[in-house]
Amino acid sequence: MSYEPKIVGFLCNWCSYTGADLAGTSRIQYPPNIRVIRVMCTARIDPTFVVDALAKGADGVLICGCHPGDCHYSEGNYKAMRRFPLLKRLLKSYGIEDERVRLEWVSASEGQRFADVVTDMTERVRGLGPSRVHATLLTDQRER
Amino acid sequence: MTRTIKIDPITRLEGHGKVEIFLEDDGSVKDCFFQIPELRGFERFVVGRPIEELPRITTRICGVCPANHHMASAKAVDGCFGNEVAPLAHKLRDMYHHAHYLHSHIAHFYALAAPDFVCGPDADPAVRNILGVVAKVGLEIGGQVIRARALAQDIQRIVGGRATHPVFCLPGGVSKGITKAELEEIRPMVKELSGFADFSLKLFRDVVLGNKAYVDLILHGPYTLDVQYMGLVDENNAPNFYDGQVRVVDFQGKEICKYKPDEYFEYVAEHVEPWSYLKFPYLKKRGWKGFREGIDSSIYCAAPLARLNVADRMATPRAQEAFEEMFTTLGAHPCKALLAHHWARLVEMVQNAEMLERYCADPEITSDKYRVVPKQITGTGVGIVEAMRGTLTHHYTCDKNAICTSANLIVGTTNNNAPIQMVTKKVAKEFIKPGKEPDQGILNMIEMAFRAFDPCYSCATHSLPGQMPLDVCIYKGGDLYRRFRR
Amino acid sequence: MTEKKKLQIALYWGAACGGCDVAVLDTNEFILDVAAAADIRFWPIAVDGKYKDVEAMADEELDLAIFNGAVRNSENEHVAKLLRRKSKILVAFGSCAHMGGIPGLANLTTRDEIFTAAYLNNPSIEPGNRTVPYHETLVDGMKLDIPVFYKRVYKLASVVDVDYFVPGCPPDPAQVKNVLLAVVKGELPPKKSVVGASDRTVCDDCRRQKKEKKVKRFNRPFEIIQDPDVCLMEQGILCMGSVTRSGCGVRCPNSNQGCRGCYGPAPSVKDQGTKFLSALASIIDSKDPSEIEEILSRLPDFAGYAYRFGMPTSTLQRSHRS
Amino acid sequence: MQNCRIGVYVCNCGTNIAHIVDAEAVKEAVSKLPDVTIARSYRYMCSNPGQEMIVKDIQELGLNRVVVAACSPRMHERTFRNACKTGGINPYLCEMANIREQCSWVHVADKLAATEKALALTNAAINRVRYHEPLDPLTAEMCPTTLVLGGGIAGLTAALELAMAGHPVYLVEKSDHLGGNLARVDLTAPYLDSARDLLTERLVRLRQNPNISVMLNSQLKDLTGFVGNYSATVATHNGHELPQEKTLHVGNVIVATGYKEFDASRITHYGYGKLPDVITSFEFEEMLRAGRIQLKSGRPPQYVAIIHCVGSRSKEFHAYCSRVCCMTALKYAHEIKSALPDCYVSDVYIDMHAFGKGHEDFYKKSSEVKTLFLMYGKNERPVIRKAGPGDDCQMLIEVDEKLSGERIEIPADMVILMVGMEARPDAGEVARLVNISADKDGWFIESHPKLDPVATTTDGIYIAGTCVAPKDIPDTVAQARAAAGRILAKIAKGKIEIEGVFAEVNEDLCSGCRMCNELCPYSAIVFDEVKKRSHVIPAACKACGACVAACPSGAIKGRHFTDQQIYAQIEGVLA
Repeated sequence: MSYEPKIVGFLCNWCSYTGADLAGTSRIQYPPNIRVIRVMCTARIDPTFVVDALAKGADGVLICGCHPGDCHYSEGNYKAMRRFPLLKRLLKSYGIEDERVRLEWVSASEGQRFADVVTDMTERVRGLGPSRVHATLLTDQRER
Repeated sequence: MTRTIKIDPITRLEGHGKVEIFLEDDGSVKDCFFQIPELRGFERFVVGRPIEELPRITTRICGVCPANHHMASAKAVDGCFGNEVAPLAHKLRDMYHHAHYLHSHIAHFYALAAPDFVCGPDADPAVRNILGVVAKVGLEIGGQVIRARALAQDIQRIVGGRATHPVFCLPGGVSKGITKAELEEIRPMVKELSGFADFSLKLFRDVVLGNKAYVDLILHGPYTLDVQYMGLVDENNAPNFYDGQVRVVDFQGKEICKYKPDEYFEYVAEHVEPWSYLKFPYLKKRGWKGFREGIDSSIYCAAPLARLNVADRMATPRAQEAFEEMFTTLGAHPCKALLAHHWARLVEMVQNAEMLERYCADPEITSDKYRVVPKQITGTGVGIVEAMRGTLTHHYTCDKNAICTSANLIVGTTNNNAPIQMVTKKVAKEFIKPGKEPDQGILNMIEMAFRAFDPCYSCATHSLPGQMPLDVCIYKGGDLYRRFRR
Repeated sequence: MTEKKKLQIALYWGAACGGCDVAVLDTNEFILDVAAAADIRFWPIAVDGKYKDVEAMADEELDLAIFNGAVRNSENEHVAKLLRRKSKILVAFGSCAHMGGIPGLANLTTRDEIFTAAYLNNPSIEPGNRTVPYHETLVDGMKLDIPVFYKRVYKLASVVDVDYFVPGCPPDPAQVKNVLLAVVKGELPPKKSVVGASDRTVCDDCRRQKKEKKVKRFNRPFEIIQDPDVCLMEQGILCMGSVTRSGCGVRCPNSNQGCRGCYGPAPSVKDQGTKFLSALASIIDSKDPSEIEEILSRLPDFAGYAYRFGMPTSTLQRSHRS
Repeated sequence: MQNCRIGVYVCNCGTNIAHIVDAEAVKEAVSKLPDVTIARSYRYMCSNPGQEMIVKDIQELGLNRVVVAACSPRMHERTFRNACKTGGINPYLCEMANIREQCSWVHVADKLAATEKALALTNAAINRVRYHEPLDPLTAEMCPTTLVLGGGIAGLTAALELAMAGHPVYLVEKSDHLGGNLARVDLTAPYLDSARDLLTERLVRLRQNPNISVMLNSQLKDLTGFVGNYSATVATHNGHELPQEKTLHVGNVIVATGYKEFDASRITHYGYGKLPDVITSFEFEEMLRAGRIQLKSGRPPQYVAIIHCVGSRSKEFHAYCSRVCCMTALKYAHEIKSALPDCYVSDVYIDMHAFGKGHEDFYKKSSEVKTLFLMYGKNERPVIRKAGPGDDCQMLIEVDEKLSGERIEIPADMVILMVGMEARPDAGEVARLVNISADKDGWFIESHPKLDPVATTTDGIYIAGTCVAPKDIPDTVAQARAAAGRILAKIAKGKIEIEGVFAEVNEDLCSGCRMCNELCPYSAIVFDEVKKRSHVIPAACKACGACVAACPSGAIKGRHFTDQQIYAQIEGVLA
């Protein structure tokens, strides 16, 4: 059977999660591959969550927060903006493809944009094929 | 008939220094292998690391001689930054290095070599250890030994911030200096160590030279090899452990070559055997000729005796006296008797102590000019120091962002890999002959050969000096015929 | 000491440098007390070790087995499993056994790359050499074997069940002494705990002045002369003291070097590197993506720093390049 | 963790969920999971019977955790938390899985996948709820004293309101007198009553009230603490000696710092500053208050022209409308006519904004007093030039008159520029001090522009009057009283309740690295120099979690968003 990517989404409550709800109330359709976890602010997202998701079998991780300047907590999303590029560098040294992890700004009024982002991400990750991380960590145990 | 060897799975357990001896039908030795089972891959996994970090990574090649690696690495890194180094830094590094020598030599002589001589080579292995020595020479001296080693460690801790795995070397110098107060702390320690070096020499004189059997064992035992010698010397051909040129002489005392660190790969190459993870260095210009002795052999050995064999003199007065006494007594310079390594080690200790005394007297030593910030990244460097266990070479290259692009390491013990392989076989042939059944005694004899080189398989592999767990398997008719283990 | 039967102890190394054993020797005179209180049944560095004795032992005959070093090959694993079987308590001693240690950096590369660098492609290899070691070789009818070199490095706990962890590269001798005392007196904490370390981080013991943090520029250690009194992070020098368990004696920061985290993550930190990343990036003083990139570009090889001693313990454990 | 007895409730939401997601299948699947005591599905979980179902199960089955798979938690989390409360367990022991907005409504095409996803989300909620902890709100004392910044009409009104209710007020004014901009005005539109009277009445009552301490020549220097317990540092300047600093303990702060008028000289071509009789509305107010409308030459003007929207509603200056100028201009027409009946007044405007109560009538009346109204284009400008020797006036104003469509030239001896309002230059600094935000024009931002106009995102900080946006006196007074009212309500309550969700530092794990100190937008993290530990002030914390994620020693715990809970959720969605 064909491979269906598993994507974990971390959404901030005030903009992106609300935006995702708006996509719902407006019945905007997008692929069911994303599994959303709600946090109050992208600033709460410890990069460990992302690597943990990858290690547990996520094929992709999507982080969505308020547009810069619009954070409900005034500056939370800047913390995400600072952590993310360093996380990407780290993942690169682990040999994990760039497109598996993504940070996007989605406001409460951007239901359509949320749907577009999820659709695009799902297709890209589908293109990459399944993530090797989970599998490799399992086969390592079998090496011995 | 063809011989097939049954690999006993249990032999996987041992390994640090696995010796496999194969016999002909008549019981004579067909061949003998000394295998090193471990590789960690430093030469690869340092690639991609910031070059300035290598002195703090390569120390983990060996926790028994981390200072040697720290210094060789620091010098290779200096090279990558155009060798712009604060003069004081060289003094502080050398000071640290000498203290490290003292700690290592004391540990080796008393814990590993002394048992053979103080307790006697035939003593029961159960008492042939440091505790046995303490029992023989008295607890009071035992205490002194432990204390002296501790002092040497303390001096390193004060000078470099840490004893094991120092971190203080940086491009352009060191990350910390020493204060006047710290110097005053060090002074009495050095004085005591200096006295202890003389004491050890005296102990050797009394216990070993005073005993004809031991002198004969040293001079006429099976423990000689006709191979060449390598060591680092200063401009007067006196041993220098931290800096200088590498000199190679043959066992008749003729200089074969003398090279600067960055020329090393023109003079030394490493041979690979599929049955050991540890490489076999040899003199490149002579080419690999196998494990063969002789004046034209490309095999050389390193470590204390080799260093004194390539040297014309010592760098300090009291060491010079000891040097002269040693070679007069042994009757020749260079000396081929492997067991003389122990004596050489004690002579070196005297020079280490005298050098420390010099640095303590140096008015500049407590200044704060211990580092300059390098202005350029030149991209390649070779650092060579004398590790206690042999000439140590680190060769790095880096890119314009000072990220390591390649590393090549020839570590102390590796230099002696071929000689140890050869002496093992020699001893085996000596003790296993048609009609002469091998027995437990072979362990001691082989071990004494090893211990002369003070092989540290932490360097490049991972076991510790001397007292190596040994597994001698003797195969005959395709089966495990005898097995002696410790 | 007590009248009861002496403790039966064994010490052994896997893929290690020997520094851990030196740390034990660095307890100096104390080691004689241990020798008095316990039978050191097996310790290759200091007393005669007889493997056959270890094999001959009944299961759990040893009270304590101290294992240092990582698991790099089939032999390391074999020894680990043997000692696990023979001992009531197995201690992962030092950074390598605890987290994989510096040999664990090899997890960012591959077995082939390692063999190529070591045996085929380096300036001093025998000209034209094509030979690389193999775990089984036939020489003129004589069969020789060496252990299988694994694809990657494992921490001890990945291959056997470990009871206690003593962190550090190497563990601080004073801490080693405390741990051994605790064993002798039978005062060990619950199993699976980290012993010989503090529950707080290195910052707690660091004497440097600490202020609120904002970083505009990171510096590599060779680029500036460090101020001995100011927090290194405030000087733009990477220091993992804030994520790392204390107990080492702050030996690196006290030498004007940033902490590289050898004592492992603080008790409630799941992943030392990503946690450090989270803290570090948060204090970057910029709201402009391109400026942030610019600032981060001065942190080469973050992975090699953040997991200097713990790559095999990190959540992702090793490279996943195809 | 106590052993969990979890009740899981899968809502059909009529058909909203059930026609796409197989709610029965989800219910069946989760009922087999560990710790799940009961799993039910129901038509409308949010309905009374739905909620009663939960209450009943808690009481009869001894549930100690509740998971509701239904709509977005932003919709009904409160509802189900209350149900838990009614049932007798802590409301925070409830978790929702969003299987409507983020599942059934957006994956219509693939029922199977939608059902799988709904199961994953519910599974994650079950994993998470295991780690939920009962949380109770905290309470803190409410200090009844209020700090009012600004002695204009807004500040005065708010201060009086609070003081009359019997609570102490510190009224801090930057200048050496009270009254603000209103003190510079003569009559007020549309009823032409005297601004002076409005003010004196208030100032008298103010002086009589012992609860109000007025601090002139004073400025706020620092504000720390949190709602109910702020500590304000105010610096007072007396002449030349060094300012004296006072520390005031207050519970709330009203920011009423007002506005500044637009600087007319920024628009060069009106000749302001060059042509002697081109003046600003405020300069004209001075003449009115002095009771003498005259030109620089000393003689009364024959022709007066009033130009609207100076600095307002323009691309290059302020895009917004200053709201009071139109009516003020009409007021001038009235005052001029009553003072100089033979004077010709022309009023040059873009649009006549007469939206307020009584404004339209006022506009009508003004046209009756023979004011010449001329309309010019939004993006054009009247041109003023000196009149020639032949003309009987000093200046001539050319306008492309929109109503007639002709280019008209009108005479003027005096030109009044209706300068707009703009934020005070120190608005940014004030915002920083009291930890609120200002918009691109420098006006302070309210908690919600429509539903919560005088509150801000920082508890205990209120904004009123023209520091929020241009407005007239009635609106300003209304806001001032509203702010005072909000505060009185809180004071009446006596204590403040702080929600149970906030970050807390485990001092046994904090090593005082101070990585977190700079990260809190609400300055809720305080470093104890003696203990060498950081701690969080719950009342100031808004639970964003920035410090939780950043704390390198894992010493900071984000209540209700703990690492454990989130890891359990990750595991759940990937199971």
